[in-house]
Amino acid sequence: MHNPSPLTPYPATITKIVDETGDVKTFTVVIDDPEVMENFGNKPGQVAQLSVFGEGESTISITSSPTRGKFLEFSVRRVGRLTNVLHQFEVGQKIGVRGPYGNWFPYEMMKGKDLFFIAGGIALAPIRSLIDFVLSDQYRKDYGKVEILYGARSYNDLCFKQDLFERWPKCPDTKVYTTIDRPEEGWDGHVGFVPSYVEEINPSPKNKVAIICGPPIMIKFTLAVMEKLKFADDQIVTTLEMKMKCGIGKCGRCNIGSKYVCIDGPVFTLAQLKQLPPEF
Amino acid sequence: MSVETKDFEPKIVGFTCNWCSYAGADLAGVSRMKYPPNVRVIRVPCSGRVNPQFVLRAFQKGADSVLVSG
Amino acid sequence: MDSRVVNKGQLPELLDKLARDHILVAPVREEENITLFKRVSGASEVQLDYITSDVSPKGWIFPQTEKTLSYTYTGDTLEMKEPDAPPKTILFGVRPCDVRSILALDPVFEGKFLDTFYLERRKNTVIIGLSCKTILSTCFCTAFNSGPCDGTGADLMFTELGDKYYVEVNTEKGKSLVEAYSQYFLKEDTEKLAKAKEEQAKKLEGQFTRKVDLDGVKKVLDENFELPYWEKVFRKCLGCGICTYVCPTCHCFDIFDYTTGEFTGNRFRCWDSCMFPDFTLMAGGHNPRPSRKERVRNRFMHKLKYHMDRYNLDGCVGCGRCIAKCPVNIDITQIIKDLKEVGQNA
Amino acid sequence: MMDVIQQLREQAKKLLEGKKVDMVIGFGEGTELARTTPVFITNPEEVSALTWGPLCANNLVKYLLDYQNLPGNIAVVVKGCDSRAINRLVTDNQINRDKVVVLGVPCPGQLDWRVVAAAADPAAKLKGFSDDGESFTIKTDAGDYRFDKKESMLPRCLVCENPNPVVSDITIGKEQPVRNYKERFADVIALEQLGTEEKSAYWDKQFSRCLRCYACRNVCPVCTCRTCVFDQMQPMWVSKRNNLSENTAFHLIRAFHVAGRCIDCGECDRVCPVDIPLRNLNQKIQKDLKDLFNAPTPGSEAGLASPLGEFATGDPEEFM
Repeated sequence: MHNPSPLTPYPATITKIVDETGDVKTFTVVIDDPEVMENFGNKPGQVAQLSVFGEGESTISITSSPTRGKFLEFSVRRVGRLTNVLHQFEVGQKIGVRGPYGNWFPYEMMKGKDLFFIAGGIALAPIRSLIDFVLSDQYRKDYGKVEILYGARSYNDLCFKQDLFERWPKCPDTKVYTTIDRPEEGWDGHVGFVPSYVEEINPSPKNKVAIICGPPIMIKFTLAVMEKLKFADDQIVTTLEMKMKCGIGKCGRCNIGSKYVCIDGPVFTLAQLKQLPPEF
Repeated sequence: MSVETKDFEPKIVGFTCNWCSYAGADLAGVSRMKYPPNVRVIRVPCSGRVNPQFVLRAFQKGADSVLVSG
Repeated sequence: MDSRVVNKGQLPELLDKLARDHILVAPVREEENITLFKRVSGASEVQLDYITSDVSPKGWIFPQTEKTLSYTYTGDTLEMKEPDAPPKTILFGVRPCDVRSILALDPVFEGKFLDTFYLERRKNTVIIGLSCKTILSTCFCTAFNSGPCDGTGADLMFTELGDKYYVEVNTEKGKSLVEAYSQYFLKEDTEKLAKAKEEQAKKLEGQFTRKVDLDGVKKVLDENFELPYWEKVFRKCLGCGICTYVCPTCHCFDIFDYTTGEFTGNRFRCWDSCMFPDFTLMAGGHNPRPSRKERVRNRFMHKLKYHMDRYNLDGCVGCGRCIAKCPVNIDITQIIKDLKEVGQNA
Repeated sequence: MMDVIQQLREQAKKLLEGKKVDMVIGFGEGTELARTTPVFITNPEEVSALTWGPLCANNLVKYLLDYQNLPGNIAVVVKGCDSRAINRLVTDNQINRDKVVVLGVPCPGQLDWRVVAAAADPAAKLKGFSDDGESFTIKTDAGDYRFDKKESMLPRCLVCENPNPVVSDITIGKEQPVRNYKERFADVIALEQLGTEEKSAYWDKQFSRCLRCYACRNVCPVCTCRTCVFDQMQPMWVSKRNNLSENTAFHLIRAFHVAGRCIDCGECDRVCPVDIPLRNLNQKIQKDLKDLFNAPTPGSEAGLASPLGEFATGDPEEFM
C-alpha cells in the first residue's frame, strides 16, 4: 500500500442547508471520520476543495470559524456546473472535502487592533470566518472595536441575514453597517454603494486593519477611498479568488507571478498585492 | 466482436423527430403495440437537430447502431 | 560513482531481458518521422539511433491521463478507491535534457503536499540515460549548464563509444539494476572510456548552432511584467497546446470526474495547457488571463522566471521541441535574445 | 522570386503610407534558415521584414479572425490555397471583404521545412531562392541546396489546385502553372481500398498518438466558432482524457464540423506535432461531396455555398 494521495477527499455529509439569497446557499458539512474532523485544523480565511462526485471539484472558502464547532460551512453561489448540482443537494447527502488549503488572515498581527470589515455580495463568505473568529468568546478580548460594513444589490441579495441583524450586533463593541444599492420598499437602512458608504462612515486608520473582499469593481473603488482615508497598504487585507484544480500548488493555474494563490494566498495584504503583477 | 453470438442484443440509439417518428412511437405505445426494448429513444425537436457529433458520441458510448428518424 | 561497460553487441540481449522482466519503455519509431517513448517487448522495437523523441518521456512519470480515484456514489453512500501503485518501469534511452527535465519536475510534486501518484511512479522508475550523438539545430541544452553527455539525474547513463557503451552508475537504483544483470555490465577498466566520453562531449558541444546566453534575462523579467515586447510575440501565437504538451517540464493539469454508470465514475487528472482560454476561466466568467497576450507571457515567464523563483531550478532544459514543433515559429531562444536586448536598452 | 519580395514590400509600404490599411500580415524571416514566421506590420518603415519564398507554408488568413471587429482595413499575403479561405470566410460572414486587401502571390509550391533543415547547414545565412519549375535552389552563404519539388514539397503542394490566388486585390509575381504530381485524391483512394478492419486499425494507430493539443483546430481557417464544442464544459462532449476513444471522437467530430467548408489548405496536416495525416480525413469528405454533389473545393469561387448547406432538386436521395 502506498500513502493516501492528497488529492483524495474525505467523505463528508451535509447536515444543514440555509438559503441565503436566490442563488446562494450555505451548506454545513461534517466530515464522516470524527478524528479527521477533529484535526481538520482550518484557520479563518482558508479554503477547501469540495467534491461533487460526477461533477468534479471546486475551490470554496470555508466560511465558518473553527471556534464555532466541529463542522465546516460553505456558502456557494450557483454559477457553474458543479455549483448547479450542489444546489440540488439535500441534507444527508454526501460530498467530498479536502483541505484546508492556503494561508489565513493574519489574526496574530491583528491582535490589539480595531478591525474594519468591508464586503460586498457573496464576498462576505470568506471573511465571515474571521469575523466569527474575533467575535468568539475565546478571542474577543484580543481585539479592539469591530465594525462590519456589508453591501449587496438588494435586501434579498444580502447573505447571512441572521448574522447581520441578530447575532453580530449583539456582540460587545461591534457595529454592523448594511447597505443596498437601490432604495427598496421596507428597507429603512442605508442605500448606496459600498465605497461611498465607507467614505461616509469615515473610519480613522489609527490602529486599525481593514479587511476588504468583494467584486473587483467594488475593491477598486473602495481601495481608492481607503487611500484617501490614509490607510497604509499593510493595513489593508484582502482575499483573492482564482480558478484552482489541485489546491496544493501543483496544477499551475492559480499563479499570480510566481505566487500560487492556493498555497501562498488567498489572503494578501495590499502591500503584498502591490508586489505582484496585476494578473488577477 | 461478439456480434456473432446468438444472444447478442444490440443497443440502438434512436433520435426521433417530435412531430412524426416520436409521435409514431408514442402512438404505438398508446395502442399497446410491443417492440423490443433495444431501441433507446431520444426525442429531438426535429431531425435537423441531429448533429453528426450526436451519432459519433452514441457510437463512442457503446451504441451498436444509431437510428435517425424524422 | 561506479562505472561499467556494455558491449554494443550485447545490448539487444540486455534489452530483451529487461523487457521480459520489467515494463521496458524505450524510444520507438512510429510512421516515417515520429519517435515516441512506448512500452516495448524487446530490443527489435527500440530505435537506438533516434535523435530526440517528438514527445518527451515525462508522460511515463506524469501521464497525460491518470486515474486518481474511482468512486461509487449514490447520493447517500460513498465509496472511494485509489488506484494501485504503479509497477516497476525501466525508462531506457532518455536524453540528458529529458533527464534534467524530470529533476525540474521533482520539486513541483514534492513539497508540503506530496503528490503520491508522481512520487510512486518516480520511485518505481529506473531512468537509463543515453548520451546524444547528433546535435539538432534546435538544441540548446548547453545554455542550462547541461550537455549532450550529461548524466545528471539518470540512474544509469549510457554513452556509445565505438563498439562499447560506457555506463555510469549514478544511483543505488542503478546499482541494483547493474547487479541484477551483472553478466552484461562488465567490470572493465573504464578510465580510457571516461576520457573518450569527455572528448566526445566536448566535440558535440562545439556543434551547437544556437548560442543562448541567459545572463540578465531573469533580471529583465523580474523588473518588468508589462513589456511592449509581448505585444509582438503574441499576435502570431495560434493558442494551441503544442508547446506545452511536447515540453518536458510543463506540469499543469486538470482534474475532473468521468461517470461510467449511474452511480460509478472515475476521477482523472490530465495534462492541461496554459495556452487554452479555459485554463484560468472561472465559473463566474472572470478570466485573469483573458487573451493570448497574457497567456503567452505567462508561459515564457513560467519557463524563465517563475520556476526559478519557486524551485531555484531552470524551467527550461533546452530540448528544443517547442521550437521545432511550433507551427508559427515562436522560438524561446529568440525570446531570450530579444528580452536581453530589451534589458540592455532599458 | 527576389523581385516578388521587393514588390511585396513596396505594395505594403504604399498601403500603409496611404492609410489604406492599418496592418499588413505577411511572412517574415524565421529564426532558422528553413523557417518563416508570420509578421504583423503597422509601420511603413518596417516593411523590410516581409519576405516570400518556398518556405511560407502558413495560412495567414486565420489571423484575420483576430481583427474581424476592428474598424480599420487589413492587408494579408495569401497563396493560392490560402485564398480559398478568404472566399470561405466571406461566405460565412466571418470577415468583411471590403475591409481586407488581399495581396495574392502565385505560389510555386512550398517545401517541408524539416527536409530543408535536415539538409542545410543550420548556421548558414539565407541569400535567396531560385525556382526552375521542377526544383528549388536555396542559396546560402554556406553553399546552394537543391530540392526536388516532387521529393521535398509538402504533400498538399503535390496536388495543388490553385497555385494562383482565386481572389486577389493586388497580385504580385508571375502566374504559376498548375503542376499536379499525382491524382488529387490518390491517398484517399488508397485508404478506401483497405478493408473495414484495416481502415479501423490504420486510424486507431494514428489517433492513439494524438496529444489533443488542438493545433489542427486552432490553425484551421474555417474553425471560427466563438466557443469551440471541445472547449465547452456543459455538456462536455469530449473530455480531456487522452485515449483512443476520446481522440477518435475529437477527430471525427471535427472532420464533420468542417465538412463542406474545409478548403483543403492542409494546415492541420502540416502543424500536427505527431504527424497524424488529418488531411486524408478531410479529403475523404471532399471526395464524397465531389462524387455526390459534384461540389468544387470550398472557397474556390466567391460566394460558393457549402454543398451541405443548400438543397438542389438534383441532389441524390438514395434512401427516399
